[in-house]
Amino acid sequence: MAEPKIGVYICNCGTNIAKVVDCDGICQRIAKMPNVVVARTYKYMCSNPGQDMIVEDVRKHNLNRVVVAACSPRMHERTFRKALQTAGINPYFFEMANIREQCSWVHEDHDAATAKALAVTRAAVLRVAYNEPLEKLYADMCPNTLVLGGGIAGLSAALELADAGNQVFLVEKTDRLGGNLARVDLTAPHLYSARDLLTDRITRVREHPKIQLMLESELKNLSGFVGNFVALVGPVKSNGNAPREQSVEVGSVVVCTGYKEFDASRVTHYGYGKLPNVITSFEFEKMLREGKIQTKEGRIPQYFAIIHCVGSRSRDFHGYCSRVCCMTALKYAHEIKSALPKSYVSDVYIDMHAFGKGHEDFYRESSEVKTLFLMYGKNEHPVIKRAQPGDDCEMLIEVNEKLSGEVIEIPADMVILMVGMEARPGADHVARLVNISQDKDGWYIESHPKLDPVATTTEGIFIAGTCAAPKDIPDTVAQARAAAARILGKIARQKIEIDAVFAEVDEDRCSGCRMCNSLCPYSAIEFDEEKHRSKVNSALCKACGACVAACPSRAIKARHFTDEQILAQIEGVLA
Amino acid sequence: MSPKKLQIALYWGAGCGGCDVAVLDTNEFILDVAALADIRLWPIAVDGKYQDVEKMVDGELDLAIFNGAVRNSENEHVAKLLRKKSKLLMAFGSCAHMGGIPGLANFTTKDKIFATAYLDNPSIEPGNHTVPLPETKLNGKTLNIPTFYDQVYKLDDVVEVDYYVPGCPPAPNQVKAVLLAVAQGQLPAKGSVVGASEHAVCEDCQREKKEKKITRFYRPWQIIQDPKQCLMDQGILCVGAATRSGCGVRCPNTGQGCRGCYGPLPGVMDQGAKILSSVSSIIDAKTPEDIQEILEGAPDFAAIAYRFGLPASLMQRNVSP
Amino acid sequence: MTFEPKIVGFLCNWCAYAGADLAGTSRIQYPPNVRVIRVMCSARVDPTFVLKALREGADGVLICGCHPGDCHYTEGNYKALRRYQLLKKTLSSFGIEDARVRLEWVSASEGQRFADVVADMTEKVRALGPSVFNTAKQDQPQHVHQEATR
Amino acid sequence: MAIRVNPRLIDDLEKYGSEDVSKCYHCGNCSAVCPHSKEPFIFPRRPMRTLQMGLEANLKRSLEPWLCYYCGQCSEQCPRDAEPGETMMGLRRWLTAWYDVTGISRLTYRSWKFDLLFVLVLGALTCAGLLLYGFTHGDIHVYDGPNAFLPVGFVHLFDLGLAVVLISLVVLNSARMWWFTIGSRKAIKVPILHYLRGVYLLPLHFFTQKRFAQCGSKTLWALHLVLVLGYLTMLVLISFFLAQMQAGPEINWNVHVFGYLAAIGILGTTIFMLHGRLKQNRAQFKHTHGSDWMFLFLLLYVCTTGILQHVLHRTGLDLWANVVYVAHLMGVVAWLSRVLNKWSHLAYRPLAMFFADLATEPLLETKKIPEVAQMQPARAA
Repeated sequence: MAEPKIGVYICNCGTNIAKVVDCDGICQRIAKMPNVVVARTYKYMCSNPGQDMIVEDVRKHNLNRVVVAACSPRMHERTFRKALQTAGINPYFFEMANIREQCSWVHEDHDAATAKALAVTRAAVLRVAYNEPLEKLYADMCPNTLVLGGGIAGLSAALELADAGNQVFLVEKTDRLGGNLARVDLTAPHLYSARDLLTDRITRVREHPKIQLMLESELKNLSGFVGNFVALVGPVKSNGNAPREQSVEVGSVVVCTGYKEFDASRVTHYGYGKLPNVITSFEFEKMLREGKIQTKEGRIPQYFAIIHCVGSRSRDFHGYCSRVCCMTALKYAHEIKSALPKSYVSDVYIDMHAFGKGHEDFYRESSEVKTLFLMYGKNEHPVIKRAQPGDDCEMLIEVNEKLSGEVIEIPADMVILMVGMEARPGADHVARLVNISQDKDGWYIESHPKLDPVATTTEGIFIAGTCAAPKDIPDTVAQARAAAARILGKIARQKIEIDAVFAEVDEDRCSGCRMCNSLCPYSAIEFDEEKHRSKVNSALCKACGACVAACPSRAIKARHFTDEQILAQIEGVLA
Repeated sequence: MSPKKLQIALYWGAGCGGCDVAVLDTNEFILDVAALADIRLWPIAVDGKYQDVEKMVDGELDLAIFNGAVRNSENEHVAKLLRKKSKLLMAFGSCAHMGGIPGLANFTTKDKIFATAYLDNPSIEPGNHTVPLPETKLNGKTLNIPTFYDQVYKLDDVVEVDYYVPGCPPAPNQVKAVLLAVAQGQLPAKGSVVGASEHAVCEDCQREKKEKKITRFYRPWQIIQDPKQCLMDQGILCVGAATRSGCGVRCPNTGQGCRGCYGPLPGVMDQGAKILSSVSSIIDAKTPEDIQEILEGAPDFAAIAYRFGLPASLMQRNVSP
Repeated sequence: MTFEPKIVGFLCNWCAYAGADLAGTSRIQYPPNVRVIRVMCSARVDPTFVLKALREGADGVLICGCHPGDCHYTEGNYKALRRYQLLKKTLSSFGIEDARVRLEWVSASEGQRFADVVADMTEKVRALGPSVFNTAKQDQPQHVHQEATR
Repeated sequence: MAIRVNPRLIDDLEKYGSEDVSKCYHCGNCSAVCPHSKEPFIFPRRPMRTLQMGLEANLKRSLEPWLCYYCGQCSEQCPRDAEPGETMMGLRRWLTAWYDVTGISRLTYRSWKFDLLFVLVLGALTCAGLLLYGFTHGDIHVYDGPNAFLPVGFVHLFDLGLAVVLISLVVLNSARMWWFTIGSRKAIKVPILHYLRGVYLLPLHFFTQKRFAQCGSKTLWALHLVLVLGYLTMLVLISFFLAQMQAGPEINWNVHVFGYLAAIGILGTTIFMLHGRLKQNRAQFKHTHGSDWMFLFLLLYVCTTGILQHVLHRTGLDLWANVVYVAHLMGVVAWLSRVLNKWSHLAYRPLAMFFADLATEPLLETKKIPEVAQMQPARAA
């Protein structure tokens, strides 16, 4: 490789750096270092003149390495790499020394700060000499998509993709489509029937030539990487009529495995399972769908009580809000009042979360139909007890009512527990299969909660709907279609870009000890049985370097984070 | 064969003598050696005095094979002497190469060693505090013995070394190969390791290797081994993956984990650190407690990782003042 | 003047390094003794680096990764933890004081925590005094001669 | 001990005119804008909450409704159109019914049909009584003088009778009010001395209604004042100058002029109110309960008949004057029967001011205790 010719640029960042760090002093010291051709200071290196300065110097002194001592590389590394590209040298011949966030902004002592800044800059100069030119890699994009889960999310995603003319494999664990939505009667706030929402989509999916439906099946294994996955799909339980295992090639995976409702019997004080007419929201939905609301004894209840946040927003169970229960509860109030106008509905809540479009109006309407809203405190809870023979109701709910400050008891013949959402028991298994992570509550983690809500840290794996967090139908559908859109974008590009920074195995050094094989979080390391060599799949590798550090024969190299580069840095900071 | 015979010297520094035996283990080949070389110094086999060597002109020897580490002033003296008199100096065996087993003494100090050997030893008669001194006055005369250094050095710490032949001891076939190479003048660039391969022991090890996860360590006698399976996969600590091959997989073939005598692979700065890094990586535990529990199975890990290479490691020795 | 320890810091790109940047953007002051080297993950830190740093005269080495469970690479920090624990065992055999090498979890949102860790470590290392490789940087032969003439 | 919620109460209250209370979601704007709402009497919000939850016991002992003059600001401010003002009005009616010992009040409020019947019956009875006396003792053609159809003496007796009934009713119901709001409550112990100290509030508020003046617009307060003064003037004239009033035909200015003024005052106000309620031009005019219509109608009737019989007598048509006089008295009786509903607030308001003043201190004292009491379940949970 050509003799390194390094240009070093120390940024004043206005006064941000210069007011604490003696930039010119550093500049003179650095200029004396071997291989350093030019060293300059400038007011704002990130400004256009600043970047132009680099470009000119590269051309004038035909530099082949550049170091900028300025802010955090997390801030401007991309900016300067672009500058190098325009100057016509490989962007990876660049190093950045962080002398703002990690120096001038956190230290007051000028000398100490200057010394530190000098050290890190020196380290960068020594390191950059070992930097190597890296090129991005490309792989083909398979236009097929695997959709896990046949709920409203899965259906929406599948249709979106298939309608665009791409093959979709829709895998559903149960023997029917529709997921949790299929268990619901009407939907808040517009009171559309869930049936109507679903039937049309289900029939379209069933008849769609581009969608292969796999019922009673689940993902058994997923190998490969974005654009080139191989998925093994097999029957949930191998009984006679169930489909046999089948492996399909897909470019992307959309995980829409949905949620499971909270098990109300875990909350002992509501006596669910003991008191016959304390039921969960889903049991009530069933009544509504069957069109007969009655107690276990077959009587028509007169007093209804709906208790919110069962298992949600509590110290003891889930801390989060399940988001849909409030509106569902109001929906029940509506349905009860229209079915039994003479009945009374008490709605016992912590806070009324009416955040969505049309939700506030829905809330008002349900108060107009004389739903009695009663507020209880977070981390307190209503207690349900049987009523006395004299009472005209079956149960009494005692609660410390916040808005009146009174301890009250509410008459009830039927109590509906608004059970929250929680991650499915099998969620962790799926997470391991497709290599995505879960948060403390078991929900799948998106690659960025705000800016990248449907992608995950594993490229080509997308999440949509309530497997990512509790959400209502509109949000779920929006996510599903967003995921589909992201995939369609990839398909349109036909090629997958693979980041240039990844680990690679030197076959001549590797002796096949397989120490590294189990270390990769992305199973990017494959073992070649013939050659007795381990191999890193660069498309899967995310460059953490765990295998590199572990390799006992230094056969694995972390591109752009090689031992030489880091050792040089160590010498640099300590010199 | 060259008209003039090769002039060679073999020396035994701080070591067990196994290296000399390894030379003899070349069996009848030793006769060929004798045929093609004059052995000018070989304390274990042929008679010869340091004075004879001192009398030589510089560079008179073609090859000096030095085994054993540098533990005392005599070792250093002879090392420098041979360096002066010989065209080529070869660090022969793990001790000369990396410090070897004697190098483990660097985990402690001269004083501690002396205390154990000459003071606190049960076989010492009470009240006797005799400790070897470099210089002793005895009725008017001074008696000198070599100075025992505070730490063990590998050969190239004291003199420039041309070639390294690793192994504890070097495998006879490798010895043979090296000597032939010398004889035929087919040696690689100076400073390189000869008589060993560029790959790890695993390369030559026939045991079947799988993905590794260690849930507990076993000493070889603690379990019934599967002779076909990688020792590490069975939880038996084997540092073969971090060790040059060339030995012919001697230890693993006998069901012992490789102990690392052939030293680090090319470009590896610190063999022990690499052993440490790879072994710890595959421990199958997440909490400090669980990890600790598994590590208990590998007592005195430092000694395992640096069994042959302590003086050649980055730390070289226990550095506590 | 008081002894100012030199500490080499290996910070993972996703949590600790971001956390250190956050300390900067929120102008949290801390001692200037740690010189940071960015790695993608704490699992990239080869024990060789630590030994090398100590050998080169670092008075301390600080490794920072994501909190357990939060690793950007799901489990890199656990690998770092395993290596660290075995490394500590080994370092004690080398007679290197416990406080000189340290592994800490710092998330991207814990600027203050990073500052505290640095401050605390700096104090502890300062208390230990300079590393032996700083006090006595001897090149071997000369050292041997001293031995010989003793 | 937990209080039982009664979801039915809110339905019951609808009959008394508070229809929108269920819309309230307790933002508290109403209590914030109300010039009279202050601890320990926070309203309209608290009473509305108590009503929504149907905590009957708490409502029955509450004074808050009476401290409200229905200026309507709360209803204008309400983001949910829950009409707090109207709710307070409804609560006042409900309380009146509750205080009323006869129970007639309850019936008249809950059904306008009954109210109408009740009024007609009263009128009929009165008519019968008057005619019976007139024809037996006097001459239908004579308006005043010795053998007048309804001589002053008799009318005095008649009024006296009415007064006795009215006063006893008012006293009885007021006593009940005291018992529910103060007497029966353990939380409130009031030393006799305090009663004496605060009793001045009764006449003060009765005559001035000064708190009403603090509500947004002064117009209504002024009108009410005019009305009350009208009533009083009439009361005085009838009680002490009835002879001069009836004497004629020539006008006795130094007496009659007061009558005219009072009549104009009352008539004017009545017309203003009627017009307002028909046009619904003010917050407090938007909802008109049957009892309100009845009240205004009677007021109008009494006024007009009163004036008419006076005029007829002056013009010498004594026969007709007598007929209208009877009709007038029929109206008067029916109108006075409003003491069982609308009218009663004349008494209850000043009383409420008085009681509130007595209850304030003890309530503020006890207020601290229930808060602590509330904490217990929280800890238990």
